[in-house]
Amino acid sequence: MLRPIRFAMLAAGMCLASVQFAVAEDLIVGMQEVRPLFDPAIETGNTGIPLSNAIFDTLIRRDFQADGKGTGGELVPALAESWRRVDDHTLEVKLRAGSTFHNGDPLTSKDVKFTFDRILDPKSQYGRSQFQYENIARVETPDDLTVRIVTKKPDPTIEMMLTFPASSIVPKDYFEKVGFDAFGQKPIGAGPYRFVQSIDDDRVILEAFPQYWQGKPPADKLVFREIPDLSARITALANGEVGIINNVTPDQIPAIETLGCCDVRSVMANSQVLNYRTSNPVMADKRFRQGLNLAIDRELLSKALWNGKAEVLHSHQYAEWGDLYNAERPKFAYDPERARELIAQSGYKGEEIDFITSPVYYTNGLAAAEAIVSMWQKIGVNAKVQVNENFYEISNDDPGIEVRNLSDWADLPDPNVTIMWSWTTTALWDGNEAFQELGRKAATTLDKKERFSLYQKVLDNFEDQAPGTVLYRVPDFYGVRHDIKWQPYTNYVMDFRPGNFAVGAGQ
Amino acid sequence: MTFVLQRSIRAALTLWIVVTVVFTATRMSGDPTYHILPPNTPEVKREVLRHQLGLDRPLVTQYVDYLSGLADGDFGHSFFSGRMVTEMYLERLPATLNLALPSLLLAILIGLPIGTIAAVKPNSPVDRGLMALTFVGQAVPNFVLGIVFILLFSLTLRLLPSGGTGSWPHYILPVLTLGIASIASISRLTRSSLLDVLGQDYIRFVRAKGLPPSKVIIKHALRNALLPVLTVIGLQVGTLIGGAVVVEVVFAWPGAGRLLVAAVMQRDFPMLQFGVLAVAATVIIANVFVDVGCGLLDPRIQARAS
Amino acid sequence: MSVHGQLVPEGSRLIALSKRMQSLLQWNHFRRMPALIRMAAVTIVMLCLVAVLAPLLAPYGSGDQDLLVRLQPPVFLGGAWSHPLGTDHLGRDVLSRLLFALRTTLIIASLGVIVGVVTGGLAGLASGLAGRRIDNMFMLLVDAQASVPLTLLALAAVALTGSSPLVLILIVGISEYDKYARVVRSQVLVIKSRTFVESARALGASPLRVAFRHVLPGLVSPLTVLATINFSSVVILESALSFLGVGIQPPNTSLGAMLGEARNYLISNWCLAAIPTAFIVMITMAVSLLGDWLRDLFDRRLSS
Amino acid sequence: MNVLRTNQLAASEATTPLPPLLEVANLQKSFPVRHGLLGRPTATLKAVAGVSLQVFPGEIVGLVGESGSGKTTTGRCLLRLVESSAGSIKFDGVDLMGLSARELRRFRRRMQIIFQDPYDSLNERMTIGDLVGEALTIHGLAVGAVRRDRIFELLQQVGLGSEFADRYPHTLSGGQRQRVGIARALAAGPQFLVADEPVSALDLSVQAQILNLLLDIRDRLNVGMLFISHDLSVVRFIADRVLVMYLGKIVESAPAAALYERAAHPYTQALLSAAPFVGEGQPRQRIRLLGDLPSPVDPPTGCVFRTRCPSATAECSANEPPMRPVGPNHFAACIHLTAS
Amino acid sequence: MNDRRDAILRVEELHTQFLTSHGPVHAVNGVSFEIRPGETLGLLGESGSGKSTIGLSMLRLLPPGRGRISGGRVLFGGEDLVTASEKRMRRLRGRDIAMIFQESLSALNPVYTIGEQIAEVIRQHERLDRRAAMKRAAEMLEMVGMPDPGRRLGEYPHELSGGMRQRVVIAAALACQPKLLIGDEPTTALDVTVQAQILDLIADIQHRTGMAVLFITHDLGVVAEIAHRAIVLYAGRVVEEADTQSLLARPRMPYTQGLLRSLPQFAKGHRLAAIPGAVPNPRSLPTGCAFHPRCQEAKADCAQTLPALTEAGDGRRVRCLHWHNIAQDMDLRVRA
Repeated sequence: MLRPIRFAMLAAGMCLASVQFAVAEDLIVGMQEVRPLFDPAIETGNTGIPLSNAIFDTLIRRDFQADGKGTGGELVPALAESWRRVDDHTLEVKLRAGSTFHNGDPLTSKDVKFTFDRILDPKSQYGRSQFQYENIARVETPDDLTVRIVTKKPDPTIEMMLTFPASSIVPKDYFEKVGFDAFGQKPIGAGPYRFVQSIDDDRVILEAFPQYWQGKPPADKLVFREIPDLSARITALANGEVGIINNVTPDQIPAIETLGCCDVRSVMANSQVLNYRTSNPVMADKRFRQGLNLAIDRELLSKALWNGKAEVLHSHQYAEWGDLYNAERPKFAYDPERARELIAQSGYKGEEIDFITSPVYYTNGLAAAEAIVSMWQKIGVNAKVQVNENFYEISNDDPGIEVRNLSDWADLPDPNVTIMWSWTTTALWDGNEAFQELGRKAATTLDKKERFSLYQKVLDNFEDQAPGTVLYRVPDFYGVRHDIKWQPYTNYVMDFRPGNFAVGAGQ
Repeated sequence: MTFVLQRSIRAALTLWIVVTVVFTATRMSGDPTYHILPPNTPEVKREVLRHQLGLDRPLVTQYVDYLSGLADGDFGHSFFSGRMVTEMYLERLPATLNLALPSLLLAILIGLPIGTIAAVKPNSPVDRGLMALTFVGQAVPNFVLGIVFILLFSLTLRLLPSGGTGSWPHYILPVLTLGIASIASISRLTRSSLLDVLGQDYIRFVRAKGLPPSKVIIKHALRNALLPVLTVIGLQVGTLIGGAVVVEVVFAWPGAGRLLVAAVMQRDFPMLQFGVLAVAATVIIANVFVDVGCGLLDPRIQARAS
Repeated sequence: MSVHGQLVPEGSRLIALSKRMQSLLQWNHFRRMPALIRMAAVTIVMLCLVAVLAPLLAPYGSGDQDLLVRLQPPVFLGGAWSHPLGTDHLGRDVLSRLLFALRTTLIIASLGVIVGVVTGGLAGLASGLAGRRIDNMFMLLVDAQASVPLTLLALAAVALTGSSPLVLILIVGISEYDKYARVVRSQVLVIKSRTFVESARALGASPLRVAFRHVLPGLVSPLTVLATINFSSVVILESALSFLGVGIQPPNTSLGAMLGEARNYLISNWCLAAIPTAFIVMITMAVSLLGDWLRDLFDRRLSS
Repeated sequence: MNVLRTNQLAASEATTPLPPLLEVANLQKSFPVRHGLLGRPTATLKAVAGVSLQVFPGEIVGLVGESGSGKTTTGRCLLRLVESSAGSIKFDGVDLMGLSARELRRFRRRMQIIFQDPYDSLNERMTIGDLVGEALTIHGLAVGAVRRDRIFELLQQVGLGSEFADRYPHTLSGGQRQRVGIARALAAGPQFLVADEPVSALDLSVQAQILNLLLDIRDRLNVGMLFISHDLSVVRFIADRVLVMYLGKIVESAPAAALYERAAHPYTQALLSAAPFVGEGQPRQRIRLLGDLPSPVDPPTGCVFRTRCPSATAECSANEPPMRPVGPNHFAACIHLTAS
Repeated sequence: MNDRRDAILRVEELHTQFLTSHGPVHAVNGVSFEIRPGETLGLLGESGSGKSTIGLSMLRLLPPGRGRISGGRVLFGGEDLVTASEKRMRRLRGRDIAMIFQESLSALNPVYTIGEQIAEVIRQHERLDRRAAMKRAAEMLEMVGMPDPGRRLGEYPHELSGGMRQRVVIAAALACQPKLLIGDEPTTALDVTVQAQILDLIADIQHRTGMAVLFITHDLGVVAEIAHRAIVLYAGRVVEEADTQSLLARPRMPYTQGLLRSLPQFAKGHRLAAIPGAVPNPRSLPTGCAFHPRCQEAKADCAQTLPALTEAGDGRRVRCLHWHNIAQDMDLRVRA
């Protein structure tokens, strides 16, 4: 009923409106959420990454475009010109000469050392990031443009670590001058865009940093506007108020495509996983957990909730792992009969299982929760959805019989991150010593074959213990105006550097 | 000016009750360290934080400290950002005021004339029409209104921005959304109050003196009819600030309301406490002004007070 | 009235009978309602009926999902009769959800209003009947409550206690108590000053008899009116809270929660939002119309 | 102190062998009128400033005064509907002041009040039958058929048919309502009635009916009555003895006829002369009173009437004039009196 | 007395009705009378007789939307006020015809000083600046016997007593020296001593200015005190008209007689000769003579025929079929 009218109006109002709200050289990005703090080692969540990526640069960067799908895993130089392994424990990085921070300070090895030292300082406020760097013994600065990163144990992933958003280089002098709090509010980096202003719950305004080592960034002004509501984001996109919006759900793809001005671009991102709290008698029985896993019809979920675009994985793996990926492993199975048996064997007596989920945090998170709960109910599990607004509460030590939905760590294309971090840092999994032991060993093994076989054992253990499960790998959808050339990258990275962003060019 | 003094003392007492209730309620609602500290923090660390926050001391001591802190302007730090809650709130307050004050102004500028026009010709088609409109304005929740406005003016007509701040067009929809209920209640009250006054004996006497209807209504009736309206305008300050919470969410408006919604979601009690206190203080102060205004409008009120 | 003028020996039975006549006469008021009001009253009765019978009327359970038929349009927009009002993002039947949502909303609002009437009524009664000092204290409390806007109060309460239907009922109920308290107090003061109260005291009526036989009946009308008028604001408050995501939690649903869920589908499936919205507006409009009319009726009775 | 000496009065009332039904001595009532910030009163209004009076069985005592004179408060204090600040009230030998709340309630069946406003004094949610029968219910005097018959009897007594029992007050005229009010007061069989301006809200033609009814009731039931009114002609018609009140004090007390013919107090004289007069002959010389009633919060010293009195002298402000006899059973409080 | 040219105001066959939820109610049913300059006409009636409605109708001050004049004329200096424009009425109100009401307590706007409220009527009708109008207001206050008028100008109504307020109302009403003053029970709410003052004041001013006064009241005594001529109303109709002396001494209409007999001061014996029954409800008036159900002299025809207002000699008019037979003089001696 609304549609014909809308199109009539649309035709009339279009030319006028799009001129009114968008200026060609500026880009406004409509975000579901914009965090008001900008320390790249603090805001490492998916809402912080796009900002860190615009303001800061890392030594090494992942070439996401390499595979043409935005999920590429090749490592390319960024602030580093080159790097090499000096020995099993040492990585030497040569810095790019002449790169500067936004305030004009040259970027030198002391800034790099400071970047990591500040995180590793046990008294610092970087508690959430520290574990990622715990293998770093020290950072040495033989000269202004050389940095040596010395690890405690051999580390196969240390180069990858340097692409991590938390590894963004911060200016030592400025940081020390203003301190932690002020830096978080007025950050200075060496990335393509420099910070201008932040209005809480409204927008963050950045402007091009002309001295950026890759050349002048393509947008004069880059604004991240917070529009929590998806409908409002789409409206703003349709209205020409923003050029790109994030967190589009699959359901809304047709709505954007029928606007006529915009299209939906996607990239595979990380996987949505379930976490079971094993520290209670019901969940402690692995047969119960295996039963839960087998009762989930992932293909149905993908088809129904993701238009089939969510990918059911061959176990807990990513193709980007390269040599470490085992395409032979079977996909997660759906077998409600077997599930029923396992549940029965576990001695489950109908205790209530709380599926605790945030209503908004994960795309389709709540929908999937409700769908999964009803699948469990079908095999006789008394499950219930509990919506909890507070993401941070997800890991308090309440010993409830509960399931939580999370996503895995897929920031780096390496099983040490995707599997081990996911199931040791935020998991509700008790008694995973064997699993951890295998993981620790794999993390310090430089030999690729041996690592491969270790991770196969890790996966076996994971599937058997079933501390949770992987639902599927999900795509990220962005609504983008037709005239904007831009490709989204995996893991929420939004790249507006030269080469990935242009207005009015080509398309 | 004992009248003003009297009102101020009453206001202070009211505020003290709010402070006490807020303090008691937050202290009764469990251990905030569970909300502040990250996952699986050992009990020792919690103990330390509890000590830092002063939660391990007797309740009375906490209360006294809390009050003396308030007296010094120390309303505590956010559990999350760690910043002074006053600072955070004051940063966001202008955006809310930018929304609430125009709405209030709009409500007065539109509500008063509508109510007056309706009251001058009671039960006429004009009156019925206007009252039906205000009725709808009162019955439709503002979040529904906001959404309808966005769909109509932003998505369909593409005339106005759908949310956020910036140029003046950004103000139109949220201010309208927030103001409509107030327009409705002010105009309805103006009408009934004016009708009431128009039935008074002195209005008949004024008419018997030969004064034209304009003078009868504007000079004689309206000034008296304004007393209850003024009281309601005072109450609207609270309603608007409360309504702004929802409207800010609908229009992604970066005001204090959303800060408080976030504080609710994060159980950021110091923030929430201060928000409630600040809003209560605003409303209470607004009401003192309203009372003083009533006193200026009607000499009897002051006489009664002193 | 003159019909039963000749009452002779069977007085008491006839008195009882004529009292019934009297109440029928009151019912006449309702038969003389303007068409709009009658429509409102019928709407309210229908909605209540539908809410009560929801489990019987609903073609599906409120949580029954069919993920393969998600986001179906209602029949009038080309959907299938299997889901007359279409389905939501989880393939749940909108009609069934609507019925249960209506039920939840009406139950929460009704119980909330009852909580408000009882707490506010008692506070107002105590304040109005007690001495000046207690009255002052009560009024300070009421002032304090009135100084915190409803939405904020409810948000703060949810933050402190978490959200559950019971908490919601208490919140929406107590958050309105100041209004009842004020009205009851002023009404008690009015009634207290009426001569018939003094007359009853003069006859030797005990304070309890005065309170229950003379003061309380006088509170029924204004309380009914106020409760009716506040009912819609309670519905709105509950909806707003659920809309903000701090009210009724999934898989339970209320009209506001339905609207909140539908918010993301405004553009692609506007019906999902329009249907609960229509019902929210329908309830608030019908109830307010009725409340307005009752108030007019009551005012007229007082003034004549 | 303005004390009407009861023994003196009783002595002169030689024709009355009975003891007084009601005996009031030095009744006082103050109301706090202003409150400070903490609610403490800062000023008091002396509504009744030392009133003494007696009512004998079957006697109608008129109490006349202008608005603000304290006559209504006096009536309420007599029945302890308002608690007096000082003084004593003896009813049929019982000290009313000494009664507990419960005893007082039981005692109320013996003394009743008829109110001024027939619209406000009947609970509009009750039937006439229930209104009239309320006293029966309260005191458990009658139930069921007995109660019903008693209600009918009472209704007939006040000139209403039993068919009124099922009607509601709003269907009745003012006069009919006042009859209901009277029936209500009579229900428990009182010995004493306070009639507080019972006819002032009624039309002239109805007023006459009610006055006749009250006289009938007195004759039939031999009740004593304090008839409060601002209307001199009404009081004069109905009362046996008249008390004139001014600013909380009784300034003159006399048998009705005597008062009208030989009013002794300047205030009574002024009041009489001010009343509009329908009749033959020359209108009396009107005594013009100056100004308004002084505020009872801050009454004049000495004689309370001196500020408006045409014959006031300097001495009037010195002392409060005592009640002095000016004729048989006739007393007045004025220092300028000469007994006639 | 029959010289009609002389009259300053003539009301002819005035009909006024009120619209209620139960349909129109006829409050005034064909009332005619006239007032001459310098004359005080008493309009006497009980509640529901329509006496106040007549006053409001004359100045067209009926509650808007509810009351309306449904017939007749109100001639003021030859001009029909029923058909005059609203603008013309405003010129007349307060300047040529003033009206005061019973409710002295509420007749003044509480939020303006009394000076302002007197001055505004002067400024409305005369070209005077504020200062001059205030000066006139002070003079008016002095005229109505307000002590210390200069200071009183700045006071608010709530600071005055009831009597003083009614004086202010009179001062405002008389500020433009109207030719006719309509007083609608202006002393009813006042104490007798104050009432006496106000009655004296009105008589005094009338004596000085020669204005006509229409005095609406329910109080026979007040009529006796102040009116030269009086009209008795019953159920929206004039039932008797005469000069005050003869009306009171020799009432012709049984209703008037009944009223006089109801006065306690004329009680014969220890009972009053009360009129039975109550004033009829204007919504359902009895047929024929509206008074017949209460009339002790009523004959069968009284219930059928509405009597005309007939001349009864000496400029008197009576509305009674049988007034010839029942005429009797009242004994107005006061009971001893």
